[in-house]
Parts: sequence; C-alpha cells; structure tokens
Amino acid sequence: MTDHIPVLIIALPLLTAFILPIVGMINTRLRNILVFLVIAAVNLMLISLVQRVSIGGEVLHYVVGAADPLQVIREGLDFPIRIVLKIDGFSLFMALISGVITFVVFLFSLSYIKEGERKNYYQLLMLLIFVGMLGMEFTNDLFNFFVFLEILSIASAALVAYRTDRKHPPYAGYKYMLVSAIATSFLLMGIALCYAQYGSFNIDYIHGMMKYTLLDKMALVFMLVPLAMKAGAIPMHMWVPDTYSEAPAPISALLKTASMASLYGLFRLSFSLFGNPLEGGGMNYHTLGWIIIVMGVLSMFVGVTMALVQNDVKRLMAYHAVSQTGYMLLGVGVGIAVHAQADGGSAFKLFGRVAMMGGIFHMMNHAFYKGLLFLTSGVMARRFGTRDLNRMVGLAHRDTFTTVAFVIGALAIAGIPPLNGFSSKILLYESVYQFSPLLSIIAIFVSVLTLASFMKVFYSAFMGPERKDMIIDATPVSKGMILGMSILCVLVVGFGLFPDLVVGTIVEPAIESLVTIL
Amino acid sequence: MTDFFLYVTVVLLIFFGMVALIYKRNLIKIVIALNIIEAGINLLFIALAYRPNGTAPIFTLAPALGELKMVLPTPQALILTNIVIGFGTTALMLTLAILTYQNNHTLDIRKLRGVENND
Amino acid sequence: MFTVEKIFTQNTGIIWYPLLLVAIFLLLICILWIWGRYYFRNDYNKNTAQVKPFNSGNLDEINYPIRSGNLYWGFKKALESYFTFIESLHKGDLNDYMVWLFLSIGVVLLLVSGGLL
Amino acid sequence: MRLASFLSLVLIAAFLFVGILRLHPVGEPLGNPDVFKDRGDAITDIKNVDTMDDYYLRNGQTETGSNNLVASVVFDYRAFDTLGEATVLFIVVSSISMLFFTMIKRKGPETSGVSRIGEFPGGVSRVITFGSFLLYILIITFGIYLVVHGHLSPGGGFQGGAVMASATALLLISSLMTRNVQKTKKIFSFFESLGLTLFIGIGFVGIGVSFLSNFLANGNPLLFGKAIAFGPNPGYLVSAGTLPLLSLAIGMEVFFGLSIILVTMYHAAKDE
Repeated sequence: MTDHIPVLIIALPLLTAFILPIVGMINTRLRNILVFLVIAAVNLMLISLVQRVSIGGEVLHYVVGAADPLQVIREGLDFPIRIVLKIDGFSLFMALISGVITFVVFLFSLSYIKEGERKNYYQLLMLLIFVGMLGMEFTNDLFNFFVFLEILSIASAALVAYRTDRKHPPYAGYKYMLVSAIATSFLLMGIALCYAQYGSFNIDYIHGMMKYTLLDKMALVFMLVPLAMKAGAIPMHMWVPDTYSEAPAPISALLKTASMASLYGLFRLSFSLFGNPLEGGGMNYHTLGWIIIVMGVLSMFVGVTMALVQNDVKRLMAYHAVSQTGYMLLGVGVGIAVHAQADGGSAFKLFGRVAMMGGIFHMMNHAFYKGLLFLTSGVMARRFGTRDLNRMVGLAHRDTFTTVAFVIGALAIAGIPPLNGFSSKILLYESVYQFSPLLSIIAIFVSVLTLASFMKVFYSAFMGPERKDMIIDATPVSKGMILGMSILCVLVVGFGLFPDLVVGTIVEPAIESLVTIL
Repeated sequence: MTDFFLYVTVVLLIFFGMVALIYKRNLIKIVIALNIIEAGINLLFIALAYRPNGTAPIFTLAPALGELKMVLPTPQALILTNIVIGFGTTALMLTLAILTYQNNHTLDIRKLRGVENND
Repeated sequence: MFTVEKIFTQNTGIIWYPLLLVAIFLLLICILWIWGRYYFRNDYNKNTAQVKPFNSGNLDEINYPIRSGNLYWGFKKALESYFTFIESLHKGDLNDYMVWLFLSIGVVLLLVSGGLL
Repeated sequence: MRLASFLSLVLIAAFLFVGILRLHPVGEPLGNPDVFKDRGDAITDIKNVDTMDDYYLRNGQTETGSNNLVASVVFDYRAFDTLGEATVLFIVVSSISMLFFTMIKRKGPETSGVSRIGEFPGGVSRVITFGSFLLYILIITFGIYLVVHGHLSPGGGFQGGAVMASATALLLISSLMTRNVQKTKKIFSFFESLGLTLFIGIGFVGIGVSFLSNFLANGNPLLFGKAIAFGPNPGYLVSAGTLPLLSLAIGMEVFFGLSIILVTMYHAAKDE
C-alpha cells in the first residue's frame, strides 16, 4: 500500500471534499472532525515520506491508472502514455509547507469564521485549495499542472470574495480570478507549443528530447512570466495588495502559500523542463538568472517602500509578501546565474548552492511567519472592526498572546537573529555578497525598512491606552485561534534556533533534486 | 494553403482578446475578451490535432481499415477539459461582477478604483 | 541538538551554538533580575502619577490613539517623485495590470529573439 | 503606457505567428521533422509508434475496449485530468451557491417564488407549460443516451450532462420549478456529491491495480468487460470497462451541478 502513497495524498482530501456537502447537511461537528482528520492524515503521510524521499534521496514515481503504477515507461515504448506523479525533494518540501499552513488555517478559521450554512462551502473550498497545491507539487505532467493550478485559482478567487456583503471583496475576487485566468491561458499556450514540438506532456520526457528551438524558448516565456505573475513578482504584483487585504485573514495566509506553489511551478519548469543549467544545453542561463534576479530585487525594493507608507494593516502585510517573494527570487536567481558560469560549477559549489539554499529555505520560513502575521492581523481587524491603523489602539492590554505572536512574526520577517527569518536571510546575504555586493546591500537595506514598517504597526495598534469604546468585537481569542498561532510561533522560533535541523534534512535534498550537483 | 489561415485565426483571436483586455473598461466585456482568448487557444490545440481528410477517432461504423485516417484524440480530450474550465471561470467571474455591481452600483473599472483609505 | 550548526558555520563562517545563545539569554535575565532588585530606583510606586506616560506637560489624560499613519512622512516627502510614480501604478486599474503583464512578456520575448536567452 | 503595451501586444502576436508557422503546416505529423522519423499517412502503415497519439490510435481501442478514442483518453489514459476537471466544476458550483447565498436569503425563497402553473407575470399559458413538460422528458432521455453511449458515439459525461441541464433551464423558464428553492438545491447538491463520490469511488475500487485504473476492461462481458477487436465494429454497449460508469458519474455531476447554478442564478436575478 505504501507505493500508492503519492496518489492517496491527493485523492483522500478530494474524496472528503466530495462528501463534505452531504456530511455538512447531517451536522457540522462531524464535518469539522472529518476535515481535521483528513488534513492531519495527509500531513502524517507527508512526514512519513520525509524519511524515504528527503533523507533517503529516493524519487517516487506513480503512474495513475496503469497496470503497474511504478513503471513509468512500458517496455515497447520510449515515452510515457499516462499521467505520472513524481515526488522528489523539492516537491515534498513544498507539500510540507502547504500541509502545515493548511492545518493552521483550518484551526484558526474554526472559530474565526462564524458557523452557518456558508461555512460548509468555506471548509470545502479551503480543502480544495489544499488539494490544488498538492496536485501542482506532485504532478510530472504539464496539462495536469494546468488543471490543478486552475483548481487552486478558482477556489481561492471564490474564498477571497467570501464576505459578499462588504463593498470591496467581490471586486477583489474578480481581480484575482481575472489575473489567474489570463495567467493560466498563457500557460496553456506554452503547453500547446511544447505538445506541438514533442507530442507528450510529461516533463521528464520533454526535458530529454528538448532541442531549444525558437519555439521552445517561446514556450518558456509563455510559461514562466504568467507563473511569476501568479507568484506576485514585480512588475505584475499589483493584484497582491488588493486581493490579500480584502480576503478574510486565514484565507490571505492560505493565498500566500498558494502563490508560493506557483513559485514552485516557476522553479520546477525552469529547472526540470527547460534543462538543467549544468548540462548547458542551448539555453543561456546567465540571462535567465539575471531576469529572475532583477525581478527579485525590484520586488524587494518596491514592496517595502510601498509598505512603509500604508495605513491599512493587511495592505501593508500584502506589500511585505511581495517584497519577501523578492528574496526567494533573488536567492534562486543568483543560483541559476552562478550555475551558468563556464567555470565547471566551482563557483556554484562555493556560493551558488548556498544562495539557492537560502532562497528555498526562505520559502518555508516566509510561509510560517507571514502566516502568523496574517492571522494576527485578522485578530486586530476583527477587534477594531476596521483595518485602518489610525483607528486601532492599545490591543496589548487585551490580547497579550496576539501581541507576543505579532512581535515574534515582526522580528522574524525583519531577520532578527534568534528567529527563522534570520537563518535564511544570513545564507542569502553571505552568498549574494560573493556574487555581487550591491545586491546584498539592497537586501539588508530592505530588511531594515521591513523592521521600520512593522514598528509602525506595533506602536499604533498594540501600544497606547486601553480604549473600551473603540473595541467593536470583544469576544476573547478562542482556543483554536491560539493553538493555530502557537503552532506557527513554535515553528518560527524552532527553525530560528536550530536551522540545521531543517536545512540538513529537507532543504538540501530539495536543491539536489532540482539541480544535479557536481 | 487553406490550412495556413487556421493559424492566422488563432493568432488574431488571441491578439484581439488581449487588445480588448487592455482597452475595455466594463467588467462584463473583460469576461468576453477572456473567452475570445480561450477560444483562440482551443483552436490552436485542434489545429495541432488535425490530419488531412482524417475522420473522428471513433471506430463505430468507421470506414474500412485500409484507408482509415484518424485525427489525433489527445488534444480533443484536453479541449473538453479546457472548455469546462473556461465555463467555470466565466460563470464565477460573472457572479463576482454581479456582486460587485450589487455592492458598488457600477461596472466601470475607472470608478471601481482600489479601497478608499488606500496609500 | 548540541551540534554546531555545520551548514551554517561551513557557509557563513559564524559560530552558531543555539542552546548556548538561549543559556546566555536566560543568564542575563537572571543577573538583571537579581542586580536590579537592589540597584533600581526604589522610589517607584504603582498607580501614582508616575505610571501615566509623560504627556509633555499638559495635564489631560492621554486617551487618543497614537496616530501612526504618517509616521514616515519625512521618508515619503524626501522621495516624493518616486512615490507619486509608484502609487500611480497601484491604482487598482485592471487594464493597467494587463498592460504590465503584456509589457513584461514582450520584453522577455525580445530577449529571446535577441539570442540572449 | 497604453501605446507601449499595444506595441508589445503586436510583438507577442508576431512571435506567435512566426513560431506557429515554423512549427509545421497543418496536417503534418507532430513536431520538428528530425524528432519524428516517418511521414506515413494511413493509420495502419505508420511503422513505429513515435508519439503518445500514435499509440492511442493503434492500441487505444483494444486496450480500453471503447470505440470512441477521445472517451478512452478522457476516462482512462488521462482520467486524473478528468477527476481534476470534475473538481473544477464542483468548485464553481459550490462557490456560486456560496456567493449568492446572502442575496437569495435576503429575498426569501418561499414568498417571492412564483406559484404554480399560470402565475408567471404575463400568465404562461397551459400550452407552454405542458409542452415544455413533454419536451423536458425528451431532452432528458436524449441526454441519458449521450451519457450512456459515451464510449461508442461522440459524447460522454460532460456533453450529456450539459444537454440534460438545458432541460432544467427549460423548466425554470416555463415556471415549473420555482417553488421551494432551498429544498431543490439541497436535493441537487446531494446528487451532485453522489455523482462525484461515485467517480472517485470507482477510482478507489481500482486502487488494487492503481488509482483510476480500468480494471473492468477486457474482463467478463457482464460487467462492461467485452473485449473488442481492432478495427471498425458496430459498437457494443457492454464493452469499455469502467468508462460507462465514469461517464455516468460525470453525467450525473454535470447535470445536477449546472442545474444548481441555473436555479441559484434564476432566484438571485428575480425581481431586482
């Protein structure tokens, strides 16, 4: 049964999602328990895979529907004919992030979203976002990647517009849906060009037959730029603040992880589909690396400067999400650019690999502390009924736990040593400095501005006298919300104090599976 | 020579869809522009699957095996999926447009600028 | 758990004893606690006028929120031209989003045609 | 700015045009010539199998037992895509009923519902209501024909379900289905989930071999397992293993899903 695990991880939450409306009609407690069990079961399955895939270095293949699910290509043929799921270090790494964040968001929204008929649909769509992310991270088939990206986009667009009575959420949902529809249409154009060239959708098969003709490079462009747009990179990031600020708080945390699944798609396609920089091939990876670096640096700088002048808590945090995505792009961009240097990979072994490690480790850290910050912003917005910082005061008197969680999140995002932001940013600073000092200086400067903007939020919302009259919703923070936030706090502090525990076991195998190390 | 125009139609459909996306201000018209682009991409897939005077890949009461020439089945299976996904995207965007109109009483992008207490 | 974080030290050259850091932190707090008990000013007593934050002289109760909306107005004033341009991008106009997507696809396509990519 | 973007649009269109032309003229086998060796035309004389499609054309019928190769690709070779795509439709249906929930609740489904035959504003005459009732039966049977013969004739779960959903639209227009919105939506939602659970249930039943595998094909003819020889044949209803069952499940899900969307939108848009 264990070799069916890759498809079970996707099919189990899908089955629960299908029976959820029926269970929801029966009674809601049963539905909550069912969803809790499924998310916990999927997380356990993922953790059980860590031993085999990350530490053991084994790559799991699963052909859906074939007589023998483990045999990718039959004897008589030299191309796969069915859909192949492939789990390697990098996809398991991303799946773990999605699993933890979905579990925390489920716990948080148990009591954050009022119980009612619509809560059925809320939990259903949240579960399907989880399925979309897992599907995107496990398939080795281009069209299947498109279908799961579509599942992710439509489900999150509907959840962004959850509060239909308010003025702006439906329009934010419309924006998100339009952006996703355009991005997936261009992605499909790229897939059509790949299919026209090589007659198959399997990423590994196409990678083997790749001829780097003009059409392949066009397919690369049509696939990578829309995925960068979905990940929220400059200059196509403008939908991020409008969407994250209008969505309910737990959904913004889930949206951030969903956009990181598109970032995974970007890296997966640029490494596994369009050839490994090491083998050279016809693609000039130096330029591809520099495109990603420029996108990263611009995202960092514009994101943080826009965040400094914000009045709205969630918009401020959304701009930080854009600027932190810039760090990941910078890390992996430097990795690609260094890899393509013609010195036989010695520079890569020196600092290119560390830059990629920093970039990818930053993905996990960012998911945790940004999730924490979005959850605390949810409590702040719920407490004062508004998102404007000028009309919030003295939250620390009432919700001490949220204050502690916010402080941990704010220090982590700014990269203060004991917390996990620091452990990935120090890897980035050191390695990017050796690549080109100016980029590292900009990265440090952006971290300073990040800390400055979160000081603003801390002083205006948490400090100050206690004002009973400004409190709109005085219900204390419930156990589910505190449990969710405390899980993230433990992870943020834990990965900060013992980074090697994570880097050694999960991040390094992720890099080895992406780039064949010399 | 006539098949050359199949590709011209694909490119023109996608081009006009993109132009409409840039210049149109009404939310519903943007949804229509999106459908035009989806139609262009579906046509591109079907153009890839075409074989000169090939029949549909169905063997029920098909002509004799000798001169049987069939069109490729995979792109048609994908277009089936893509049409339903296009329907889904359009249905959801029209619902959100209805709700936007109900809350803001306007469908014009210029009037629907970002939140009021923005930066 | 007590291993020196080898990934860290190899690549970044900093010595990283996490548990040592925590121990030092706790030690400092204890020292401060003990030392402070004797040497801090003991003329501090609760719920007197000392507790209230200093309101720069005027007597009325501080009951207004610390308005931090324009905490960095100086920064924004200094980079006035930059911010007007940047804020004009984020106006929430859908057509602009599409404009930027097609521009970036066009630019990268030019890189491809120029043989750079 | 707009002009710059218009120029980049022209650039994208030019690239697409040059690229696709360089691809290959319509009708030639796939891909650039040096990848696909022979240029044969008739289906039988392509010597070696170069691409996935050649394999489907040659072995699809015998392997899955269905005459309609597109249905064999949709429901057997790439059944995981179809599962994902059925989820997309399920998401759209549940999000539309979620988004319109407050709007319908505010309108109150019972009172403002148009009463039985004859009360539609302007008074729908009996001819229309009775005629549409007859037509409803015909459309439903045609839809079921399409769904059940998915693996023999062009059609299948999606097309059959969509045809049947048009029958629901007919009922809504002729005001035969306007009472008690919540109850109808609950029943439709129940059957839609049932259809989807049937689909993924068949996938799980086949987990012994592998998920969504066609374990019934070429088995005993009673359970849709009749083996098919390569080449044209009159088409046997019991031939394609799990294909008819999956097609039935998808047909059920699409019919009830689209009906939910139609009923929700009809009641949301009523008397603004």
